[in-house]
Amino acid sequence: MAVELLSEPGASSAPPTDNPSRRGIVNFVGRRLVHLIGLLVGVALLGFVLMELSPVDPIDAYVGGDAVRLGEEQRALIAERWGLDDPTPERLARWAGNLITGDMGTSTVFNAPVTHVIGERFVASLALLATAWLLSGVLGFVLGLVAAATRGSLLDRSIRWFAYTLASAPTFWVGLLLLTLVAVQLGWAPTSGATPVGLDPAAATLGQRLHHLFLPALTLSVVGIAPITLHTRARAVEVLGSDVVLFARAQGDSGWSLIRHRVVRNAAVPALMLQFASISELLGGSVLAEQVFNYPGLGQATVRAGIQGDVPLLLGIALFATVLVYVGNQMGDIAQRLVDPRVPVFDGGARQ
Amino acid sequence: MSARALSGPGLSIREAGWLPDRRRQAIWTVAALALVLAAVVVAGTLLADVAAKPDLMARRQPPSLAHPFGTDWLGRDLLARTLVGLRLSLMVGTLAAAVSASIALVLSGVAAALGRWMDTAVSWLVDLFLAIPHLILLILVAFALGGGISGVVVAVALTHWPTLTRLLRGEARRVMQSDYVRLSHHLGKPGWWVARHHLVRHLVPQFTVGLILLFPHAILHEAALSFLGFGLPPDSPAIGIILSDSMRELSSGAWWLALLPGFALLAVVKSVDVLGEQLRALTDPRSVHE
Amino acid sequence: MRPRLRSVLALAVLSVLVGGCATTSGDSEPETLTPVSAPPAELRLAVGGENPEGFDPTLGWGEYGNPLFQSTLLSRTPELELVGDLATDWTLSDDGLVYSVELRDDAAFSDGEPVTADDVAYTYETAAGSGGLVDLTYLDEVIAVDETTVEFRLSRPWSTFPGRMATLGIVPAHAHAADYGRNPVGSGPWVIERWDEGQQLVVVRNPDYYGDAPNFDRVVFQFTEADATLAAARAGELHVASVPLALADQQVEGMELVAAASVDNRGISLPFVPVSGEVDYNGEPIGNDVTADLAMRRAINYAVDRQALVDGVLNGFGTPAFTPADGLPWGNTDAAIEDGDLERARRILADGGWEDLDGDGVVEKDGVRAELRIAYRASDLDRQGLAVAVADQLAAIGIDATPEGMEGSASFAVAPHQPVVFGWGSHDASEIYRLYHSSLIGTEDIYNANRFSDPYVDEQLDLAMSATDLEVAAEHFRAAALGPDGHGYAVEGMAPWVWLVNLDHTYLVHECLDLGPLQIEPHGHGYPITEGLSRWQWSC
Amino acid sequence: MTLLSVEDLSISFVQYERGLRRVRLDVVTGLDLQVATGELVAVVGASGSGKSLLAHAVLGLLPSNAVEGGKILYDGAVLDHDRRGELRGREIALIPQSVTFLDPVARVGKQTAHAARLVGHPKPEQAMIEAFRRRQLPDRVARLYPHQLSGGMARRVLAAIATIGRPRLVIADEPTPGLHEEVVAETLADLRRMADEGTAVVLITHDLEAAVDVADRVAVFYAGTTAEQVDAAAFSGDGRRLRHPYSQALWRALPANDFDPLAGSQPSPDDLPTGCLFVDRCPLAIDECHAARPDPRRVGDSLVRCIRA
Repeated sequence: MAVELLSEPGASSAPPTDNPSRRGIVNFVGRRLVHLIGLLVGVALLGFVLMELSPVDPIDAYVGGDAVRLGEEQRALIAERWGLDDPTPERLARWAGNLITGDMGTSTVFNAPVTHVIGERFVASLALLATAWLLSGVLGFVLGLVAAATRGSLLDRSIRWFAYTLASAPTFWVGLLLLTLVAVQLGWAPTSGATPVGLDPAAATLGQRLHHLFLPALTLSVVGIAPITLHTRARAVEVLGSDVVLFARAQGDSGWSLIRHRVVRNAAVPALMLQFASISELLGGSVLAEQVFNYPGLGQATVRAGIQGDVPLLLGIALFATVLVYVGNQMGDIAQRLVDPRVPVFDGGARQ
Repeated sequence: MSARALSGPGLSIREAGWLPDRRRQAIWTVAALALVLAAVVVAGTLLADVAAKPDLMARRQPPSLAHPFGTDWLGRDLLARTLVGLRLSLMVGTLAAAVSASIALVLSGVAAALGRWMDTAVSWLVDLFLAIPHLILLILVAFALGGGISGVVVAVALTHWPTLTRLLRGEARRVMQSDYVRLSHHLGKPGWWVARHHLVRHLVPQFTVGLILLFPHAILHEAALSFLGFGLPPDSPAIGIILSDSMRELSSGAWWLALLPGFALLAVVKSVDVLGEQLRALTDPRSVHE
Repeated sequence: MRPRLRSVLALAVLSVLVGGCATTSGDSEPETLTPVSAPPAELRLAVGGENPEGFDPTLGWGEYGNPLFQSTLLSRTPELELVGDLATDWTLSDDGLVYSVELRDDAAFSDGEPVTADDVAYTYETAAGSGGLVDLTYLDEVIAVDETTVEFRLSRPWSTFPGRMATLGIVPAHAHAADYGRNPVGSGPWVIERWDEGQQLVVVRNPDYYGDAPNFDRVVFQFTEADATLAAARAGELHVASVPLALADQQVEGMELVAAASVDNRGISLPFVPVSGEVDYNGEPIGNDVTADLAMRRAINYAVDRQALVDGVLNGFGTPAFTPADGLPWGNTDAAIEDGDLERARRILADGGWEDLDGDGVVEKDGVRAELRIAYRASDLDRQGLAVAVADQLAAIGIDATPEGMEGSASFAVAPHQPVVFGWGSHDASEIYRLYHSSLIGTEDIYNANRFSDPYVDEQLDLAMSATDLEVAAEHFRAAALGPDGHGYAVEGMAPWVWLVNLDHTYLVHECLDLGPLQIEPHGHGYPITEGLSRWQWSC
Repeated sequence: MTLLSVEDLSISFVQYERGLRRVRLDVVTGLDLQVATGELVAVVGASGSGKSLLAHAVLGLLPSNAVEGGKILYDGAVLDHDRRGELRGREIALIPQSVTFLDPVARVGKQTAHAARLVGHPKPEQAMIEAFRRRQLPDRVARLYPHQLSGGMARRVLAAIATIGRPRLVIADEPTPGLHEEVVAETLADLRRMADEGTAVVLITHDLEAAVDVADRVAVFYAGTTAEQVDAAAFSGDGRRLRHPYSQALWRALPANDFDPLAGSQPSPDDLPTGCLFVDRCPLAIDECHAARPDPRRVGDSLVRCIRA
């Protein structure tokens, strides 16, 4: 994804508003809320249209393999029970109406309210996403710095080659690799699920949860590492060649102290933006990681919903993901302002 | 002093000097990789029947001379199936990349040339498509089209045009606001003339770059869709399907079913990536001096 | 003030990394089961059977296998004989329309309420009316005559209705709310402890169950994919694990392989009528000129090598199938043939007028090229394997067949004009009626989708369904297979189907667990084995 | 006592031209400079005459593909690479050109304290506060970021950071461009004060006029060579006391004097003339000038590389 590297803006005269004016905050949040709602309406419409286009017969998707024994009255009863035969505009109106009141309808696959399914499944996914997000962020950033510090050396070239290879490796195949080697052959990690088999999930200890989280998170972090490593390296090399580092070296600074004091925070500015922007990519990747490791999160629910034609759940997940991605991007924007003092925090303008 | 100003510290030998043979090296890599990819496509076409031929006596055989990649659960030769799968991926990748790139070209051209309202509409559409995580949108679109090859191609195409559109639109707007374009407006040239003359010439290199960079993404997403079961029918030799079949064989120790096709896909995607990079370095006017 | 970002980030990372690696060494999984031990308090099964909608019999739960929480009017012995359970006795009126059933008076629901005729009436009416998966369309009304007597009035004679009485679990009329599926109340041998959707179900023994009490206090059902199940079995965490046929030859220490015979079969429907230009209610064209020819259908039946399919696709776990009811009382053993006979198949084709005129290896007749596209449900592994293998076998006698995977019921919808891989096999003999009776042609479901009709077969099936005695009914079902001068649904009859294989249901069972005699399992691999759960015992 | 003595310094860079042919760019050839403690020497010359390169050489900050010749003595001893590393920031300090040399994302107070920590100050925060106060910078400046500093403040902060370790040699690289009058005067006065307190100061500038007012001696650089080292006082009247024709041309080019600039430009480093580098533009050029590079010789009170001086 093309993220413009932050160039060195000219010195602005006014000192930043350390205690941002109330109007600034309201304006800042207000604009974003309006933009988010606009997006959600768009996503809802786009999603609904896509679902209507689908040739998959909802009744048979619901029934799955048991279609073998059903008479036609039964099929009519199922259709009526789930309201699958009503004309499209009526269903859109009903769905949108409920949506506003927060009711996303009932999932046909899990026979439970969509909000409940998403809520419960997201908790499991959150652990996976957060770990992978942190892992890829930290690992990517450190590798980027190391590559920049040793630019031109064999280490630098191998880190870059590693990052490029990861970027073109299919996530699910990396998952398969880990599953085959680490889980099945070496048996160091469990092959599936979020908690040990047969154990009451609530009773699973943190250790067991992390043990189950280890491989899926590692697989998912592969998605995020490459871009962050490469962008951080590029920015760090730029900083290392800048006047700032020249003057620092003139002051007698060198080696890791120089990197730690002058390069890290400067390189962190674009890295943070990228790290939050990678949430969207991670969410997508989690669908694959959860499928390979049978991890009962939102990703696996998306696949089951897609395969079994569970329209309300699919639309619910799409909307939920949109909110997540949007919040992620905005947090990236705010985090970047916090790290880079040259940018006023609440200038009200939506910095796209 | 005409030599490059050497005041900037931190210039290593490679970065300081401009290596003329880098161009030759790039041309060689492009030629070699194009040859490899062409070989895959040709092999994939020729081996279509071999890939489909089951041999119930020779099921799950490890890699051997007869079957370099071993055989799968129905005794079909895995190397043949992988090559046919790779050809399929390359075809789907090309088609999807081409479709999404042309959508991007049209939309960005329209956005730049036809005034502000159109521009905001296009940029809002881009934001809309980028708001949903890539793979979830892929599943939605694939579900809407009911799978199959056309479903996969359209799904991958429909989810890849936004990034390129944003890139091209930015470029188009920069061109439209540049002095010589504003000058030609003053000289009374109509909008479409400006678009044809200035815009196209600028967008084409970006377009080719974008098209090439879309390629690996398109292939990976086609494989992912097939892996999840939204893509092609399960007996068709798509890489995603071969790998999802391999998941079932893991505990039976048939490791080659998962690893070898995956490596092949990685190799193809990487070579497309490098091909794209080198082509970009050769064609993009700015970077040709790098 | 600017938050101290660096330290926060470092802290978060530290906690994750420490947490992550601290545990890889220590193994905090439940301890593995040593082979020689006292009977375990908890039985752990991985046999699938999770119904996403929960455990409500009126929505299809317990259709095959043990409904656990609910008990049924009748139940079947391992030899599939019907015996009383909640019901002590049942009689059928002479006109075959009214079943009257006597109930036992000592059965109670787990909430203490007694099981009465009203509950039974409520259950059957709800099941018939709900949009669930229970098919009771032939049931007119159910009347609770008194506390312990129920009368079922049918709209037409249906000799196999007792089969339904053995699968539909009885729910309490007073406690059947909307979320009943998630916390079922029943009079069965088990009570639900917890259900974590997509992960596991835990049940405990129902102390005041009227029947003989099971030998285990607690059973955990784990819902995992084939690989995870096998891995768990290898880790010694399971007592019974259903394994797909492809993985059934895995050796697992401490566990034995049990291959339960089943009537779970796979066959390919052959469109019976030539192309007529009309379309069915789905808009699918009707007829296929290749399979409309009797010689072609018979030749296909003789060309297919069923034992090779069992060995190749089912990993050896199965038996060749010639009718949809091999081994069942109402199945006809004379329908079997000597298959895999390419010479005979080629002779039948030649006699039928099929030859390879243009030398392209594919036979033609009257300008029709022997081309077939065998459809199968894409998500089913065995059907994919069978379609691919059969297509390859038919090539040997000059038929150009290619497998074609389709999503969900699309693969069934094309049955009027394309061969389709179907899976049947049920303890309910009415399935034969639905597969071969001409009255089912054109109905909006997939019974007799290949539009087979044979007056002789219709007559025999009508007699079977209206018979008041199960043995007489079986007599007629068998007769329908093979009749005089080429009539009947068997290969030597009109051969409307190419029945291929009966799948064995393979399980890995802990060597100390004795499952007792196993019944011939119906369609659906995995859960049916729980039918005898209450009889299982620990033999070490 | 001469603290720093640069003798016949040469710096060249290796580059790859067509194919694999390597080419040497002799950017600095025959550079001399002597600076004594308590003395302020101005280094004057056109841009690209090697001024900044000298500073980087002394600090050991040259890029990896630079090849160095000649000698640099410090305190009488040869200043090798390791020694430069040790002295950098402690005894030898650089005052950079502009605020862009300050880390944009860190507060200037912290950057100064960090500099103090590098030179081993026991209480870096305290050292920072004292350094700011010594340069009349209010305490609140410590909390500001570089982009919030005015031109004058930036200069004082840069000077504070550079001199936090009580360096014996300070090199100020083009401290004056882009500032208005009083700030320039204040900066130069600050350097003068440092010199008077015993620090050896090298002022690199292209502003001859400002240099002459504040420096004790002036070194004129031309195309990487020291044309002439002479007392600042020699730059007065009609410049007769200046020995090297280029110094005279520089002095005459000033608007206050005849204001007639010298024609032509400096020779390019990849094809330097064999003889005197100034030969193509020198009004007094004769045949020998083309023959060999003139060595520095003392004429009157100036050290000059010109056989015609």
